[in-house]
Amino acid sequence: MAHAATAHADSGHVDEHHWTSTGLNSRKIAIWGFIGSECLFFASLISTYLVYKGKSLVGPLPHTESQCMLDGKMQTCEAIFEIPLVTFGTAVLLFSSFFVVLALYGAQKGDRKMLLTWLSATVLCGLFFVGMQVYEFYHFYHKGLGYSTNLFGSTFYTLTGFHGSHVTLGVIWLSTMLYLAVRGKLTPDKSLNLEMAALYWHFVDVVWIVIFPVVYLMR
Amino acid sequence: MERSPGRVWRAWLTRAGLLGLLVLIAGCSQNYHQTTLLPRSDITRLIDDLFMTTVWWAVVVFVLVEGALVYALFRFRSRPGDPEPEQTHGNTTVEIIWTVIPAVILAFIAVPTVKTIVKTSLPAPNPQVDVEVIGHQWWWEYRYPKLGVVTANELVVPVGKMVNLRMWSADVLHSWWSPQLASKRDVFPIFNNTRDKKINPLWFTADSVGDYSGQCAELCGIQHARMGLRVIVKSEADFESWVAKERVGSPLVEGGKVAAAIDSAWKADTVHTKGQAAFMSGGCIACHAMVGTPLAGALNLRGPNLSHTGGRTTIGANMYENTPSMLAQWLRDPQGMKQGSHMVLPRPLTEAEISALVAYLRMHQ
Amino acid sequence: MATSVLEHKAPAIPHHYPKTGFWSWITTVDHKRIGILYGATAFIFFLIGGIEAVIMRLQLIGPNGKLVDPDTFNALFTMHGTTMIFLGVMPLSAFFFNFFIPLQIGARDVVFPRLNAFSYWVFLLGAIFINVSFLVGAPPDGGWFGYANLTSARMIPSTAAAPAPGLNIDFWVIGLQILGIASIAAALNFFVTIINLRAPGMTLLRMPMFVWMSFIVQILLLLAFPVITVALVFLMMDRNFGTSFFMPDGGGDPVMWQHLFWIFGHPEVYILILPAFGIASEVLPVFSRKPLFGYTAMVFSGVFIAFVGFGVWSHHMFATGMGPFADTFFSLATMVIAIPTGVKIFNWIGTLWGGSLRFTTAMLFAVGMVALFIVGGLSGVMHASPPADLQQTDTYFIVAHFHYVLFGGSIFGLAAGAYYWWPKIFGRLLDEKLGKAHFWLTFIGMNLTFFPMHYLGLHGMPRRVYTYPEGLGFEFLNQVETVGAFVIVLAFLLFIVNIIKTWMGPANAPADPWHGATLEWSIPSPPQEFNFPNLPRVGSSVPQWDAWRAAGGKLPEPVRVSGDDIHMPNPSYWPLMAAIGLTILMSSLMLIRQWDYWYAITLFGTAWLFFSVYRWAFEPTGH
Amino acid sequence: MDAHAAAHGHEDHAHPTPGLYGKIAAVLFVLTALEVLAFEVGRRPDWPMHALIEPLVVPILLILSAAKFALVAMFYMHLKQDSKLFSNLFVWPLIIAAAIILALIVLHAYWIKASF
Ligand code: HEA
Ligand code: HEA
Ligand code: HEC
Ligand code: CUA
Ligand SMILES: [Cu+2]
Repeated sequence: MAHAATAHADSGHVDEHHWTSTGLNSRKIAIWGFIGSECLFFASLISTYLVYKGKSLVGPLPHTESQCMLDGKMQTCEAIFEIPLVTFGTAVLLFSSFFVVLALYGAQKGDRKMLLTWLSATVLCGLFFVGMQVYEFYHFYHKGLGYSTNLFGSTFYTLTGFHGSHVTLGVIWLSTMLYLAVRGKLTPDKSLNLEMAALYWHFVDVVWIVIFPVVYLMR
Repeated sequence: MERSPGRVWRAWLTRAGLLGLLVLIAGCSQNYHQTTLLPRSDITRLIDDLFMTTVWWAVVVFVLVEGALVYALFRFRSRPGDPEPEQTHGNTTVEIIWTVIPAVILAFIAVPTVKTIVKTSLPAPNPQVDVEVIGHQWWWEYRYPKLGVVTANELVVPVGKMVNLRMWSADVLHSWWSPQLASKRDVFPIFNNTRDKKINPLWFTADSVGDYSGQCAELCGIQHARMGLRVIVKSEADFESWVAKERVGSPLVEGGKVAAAIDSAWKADTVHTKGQAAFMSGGCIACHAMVGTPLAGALNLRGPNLSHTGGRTTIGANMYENTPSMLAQWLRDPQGMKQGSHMVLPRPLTEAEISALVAYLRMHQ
Repeated sequence: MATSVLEHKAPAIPHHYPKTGFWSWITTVDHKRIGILYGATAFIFFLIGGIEAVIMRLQLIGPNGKLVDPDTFNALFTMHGTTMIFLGVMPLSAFFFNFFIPLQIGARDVVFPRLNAFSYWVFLLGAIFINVSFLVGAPPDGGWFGYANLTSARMIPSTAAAPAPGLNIDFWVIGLQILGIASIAAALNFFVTIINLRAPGMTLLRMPMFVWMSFIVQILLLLAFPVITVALVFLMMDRNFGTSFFMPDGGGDPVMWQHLFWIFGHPEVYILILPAFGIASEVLPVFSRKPLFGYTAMVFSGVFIAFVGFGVWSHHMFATGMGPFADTFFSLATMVIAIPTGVKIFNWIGTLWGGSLRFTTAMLFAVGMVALFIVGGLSGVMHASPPADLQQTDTYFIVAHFHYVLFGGSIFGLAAGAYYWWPKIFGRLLDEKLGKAHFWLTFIGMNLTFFPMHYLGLHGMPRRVYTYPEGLGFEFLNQVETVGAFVIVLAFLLFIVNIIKTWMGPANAPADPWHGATLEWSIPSPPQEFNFPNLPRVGSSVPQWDAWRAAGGKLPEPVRVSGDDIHMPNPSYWPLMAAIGLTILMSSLMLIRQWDYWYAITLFGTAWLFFSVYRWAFEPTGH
Repeated sequence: MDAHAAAHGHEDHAHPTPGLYGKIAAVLFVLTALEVLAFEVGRRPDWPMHALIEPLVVPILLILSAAKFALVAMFYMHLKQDSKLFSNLFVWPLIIAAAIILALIVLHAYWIKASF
């Protein structure tokens, strides 16, 4: 019943027929439309990052040593990025996408245990990723990269910061779903609620799939 | 620059038509000192030809389409008792026709467009006079690196020589626009450490002697409207003597030093000495370079180089005639003369100082 | 039947909500009422924008005008442009989207009625927000496209006259950010509504042309607004946190702002014109008694305009010197758009051709729109030629172009819609005599005001100048323009008189005063809350004409039914609460440079927003 | 209700299973590892095949991330078996987004190349 046109709480269309022209659920179309819109949002951030790549006037720089202001004096600073940590974070985020798709499967099949297990796992992964980013920002800051230090800092923090805030929103949304699931309210006929959150979550994940190589791995 | 007789004829016809219409509208003759329709250089003529081509096609389209529209409006207006008109839904043939015809017309506009792009946007083919144009809020600085001249607001060029401008800004975006001579380009800020220097080029060869006015064309703050400019096209000989005069004490020539003979002549001149004293004590030196002062050789100051103010025809970026009374008024109350301008005096000047300064500035032609 | 988890045990709440009075408007989720709110608000802002224009025209009536200060003038054109575009034409279009998309597709409401209310309230608060700047003496003054680095705080020089960077541009940045959220929310709603709530039988290629054009507009909104959102974030950071996104002294590039702005800005102009195109495509057939000529071509030309419209933005930037290749590319791409637009113009003429034309006011405005848009379109093609544009850009020639397309196009189209649909919305027909006077005065005034601008521009008058010196030949034409502006004022005063007169008159409009072709004319005027007692079935793009023919040329007046068994969504004040929370959150960003603890307010606004959204999500909707 | 029943039916039967999801997760993991590997080879002159890989790092990364992107979108986001409408809602914006990114990079590069 997952995709049957459900009369959603916010649907003004409430006669007996629950007519939709496409047979598809309106809320699902809406979340996809929103995702399409978000593509342009991240495209603008990514283009700015790329256009300004290599244009910083002072260090620190992502991949190479450079002269930068640290502890109040100009000195040679190490490269900012530390690939192992972010690779781990990336893997966690990827797996969270896997987990949420299992949770959705459980929700649709009415498998409560599966739903609860994997949804919790997803939320935990999301929390871990946010934690990783907070740690990273903190760490980079202490390596000399402030928000306005140079163009690299400004574009990097803005891009990954906006991604991080999307992850945070996703975590809040998924936690709400988890709460409903625990209360037994995420029954198969209502799994669309989880499906929407999951779609959003996957989108946040694919954005990272672009950011990770483009920002961290291209030198 | 060869133009076929047909094109010339057509261009003149257009111009005559447009101007005729204009005179009709205006009902009286006007002088347009800043018009794009009377080009006076190689590049503006190229542009004008292109523009006129687009105008003619636009006129053709306009007449045909509006004509059809108006015809339909009169021809098909309803009369009492009309039967229901035939319910046509479309007609593939005419739809194809009216998709193709505009495409063809556009090709007739696009081809000359691309040709003109190639001709106008390449670097100057044969630069003879190099000038650096620097936009400031709200005045223009001109440097002639090879001739050693630094001046403001009034660009002086020789007739018939290709002038190559390299333009940037000291603060915000501006746009240098001389409609009859050179069209326009935006100028972008450059700071000492800017990496990709966005220096915009623009070139032109003026074909007749005269004064041409122009204006900044990119919103740049409160006095954008009064960031005028003037291009003075001189004969070659006049230009040479102007350069010789301007080189005296120019920041680009030996750091503004003047020959000992001139120096001692000025020292003996009370107008000069009194004026210079006022210039120093009035705080002018903080923002202006001036021949004979310690900062004569300074570049990158906030205000225009005043070394040859007396030789300029206007002050305040083509805002006021350069007359003694206007100059005095300018010094008395610069903010009143040009609200918001960056000329803020450290203290009000006394009338005595003002008249000393006016005489001093005007004496340095 | 499956229902959403979010309204688990929806109690069967009877319809005891008040249907009139203040609270009923505050809590309404009815698309028709929200539409009326949009319309009324937008019309007021249109008048404000018009008054700003008139003050500018008075200042420019002669050389060396002294009516307003230079900085006031900068604020006037900035706010005039911003107001007309974001608070005038866009919400006036939203007025018609709201009211007529559901009616024309045979739906009882939009898909997300509360989201709809939310977008209106956010729009209203954003509009008020940006205009409050006048009251605190810091109106935005960087032009409607706010070019960096003039708008970057570090470049606003601190002289004795103006010590610290003011809040002027901050109002603009944050205000547009708020309005953008409203636009995206509304766009998502209409987008899904059109996809999913069409009446049975209404395939995509049977949708009324207004719905089609609106559909394209929603897509443009969804794809264009995120870009300006990002640009505004960068600008805000430059102003408040010392970054250098658009600052050359830190390696940034002011041209990047121009790119981001116009990637949004050019699609935006099609957002402004396509609703008017849609309205003309409704009005012309009805008053020609002929179906729209070339329906499919009309649809695909619209789609094509929108798609190519994403690839032409740099034609606003020829003067930046992008080099011959980019110039050529953007020039040709821009010119290509003339072809589908021409298709539209010709199809409209094809619709008139052979018809039986009735010149009602609505028809006059629609025809006027076609006639005037051609002028603006042709000057557009002249700008599209980069070398020629180097003489035109930033002059009154451009101002002439965009007023022909915006005033002659959008405003005329919207006016046609107002006269055409007024009886449906309010149950009263606007006075045709006054209407025709309104049309002719607007038409004459508009040409008097904006045609001379072509000459002024070509004769060297730059735009955005608070005054001009004498002796350049600008005096006479400027005078003509100012006179023209007053003719327009007179015209709109007549319109206001017409509205008042009609308001006080009897509600006498029949369901279908014009012999319309589309579904909205099959129900009483004004429509009942649920629009359609039974979902209509649609067999063509002119369902009402089908019904009329099937009935042998005369349809009975539809009767009002009780509709007690039709459940409509409950009113709710959470959308308004959420909008307030959002506005608090956004406004707090104004304080960054003023108060160290500004983020306390940000957090407060965020909490408020989240609380409201949760209450909204878990609110029973009564079915 | 039949319209929905039909839509429902045709959506349900093709749903992937947890097994498939798991395989995709493994592939994603491997691709990510390859990305990092390419990066490491590219930046270490003393590693084998450095000279060969170095100029190819950017294309390799783009291809690998596009593959990952497609896998998540098609299977985890169910675009493969869901209505075509959803794919359109995602793919068209992506095309415009990619074109804009590309155009901005190219437009900006002009200033670096041009020397006046
Ligand atoms: C409603 C809004 C609207 C619309 C629809 C358009 C439509 C067009 N615009 Fe306009 N434009 C603006 C609003 C709009 N514009 C605004 C607001 C600005 C200024 C912003 C600012 O700087 O503040 C601007 C600026 C602007 C510029 C930048 C000028 C500059 O600043 O230097 C350019 C340049 O190419 C341009 C071109 C065009 C073109 C080619 C079209 C085309 O779409 C027009 C196509 C229509 C026709 C051509 C007429 C009908 C066609 C036929 C009858 C077929 C036959 C025709 C031919 C064969 C030519 N416009
Ligand atoms: C839809 C958009 C739209 C509309 C409808 C208009 C309408 C008008 N505009 Fe426009 N205008 C723009 C969009 C629009 N404008 C934009 C985007 C800019 C660029 C801004 C920038 O550079 O940043 C601009 C810039 C602009 C300028 C150039 C400013 C400059 O560059 O210095 C001028 C100058 O004359 C002008 C004039 C007018 C006039 C006279 C009208 C008239 O048509 C207005 C008519 C309406 C009314 C007059 C309202 C009626 C009012 C009443 C009935 C109340 C009566 C009461 C009293 C008067 C007391 N506008
Ligand atoms: C704070 C800086 C500052 C100081 C101090 C200052 N000026 Fe200026 N001056 C300017 C600027 C900036 C301009 C350009 C104003 C404009 O046109 O917008 C200018 C313009 C002028 C002009 C017009 C030049 C032209 O060609 O248009 C004259 C003359 C002039 N200043 C004289 C003086 C004198 C004399 C003094 C001292 C009594 C003085 N200035 C002090 C900044 C300064
Ligand atoms: Cu300088 Cu406008
Ligand atoms: Cu445009």
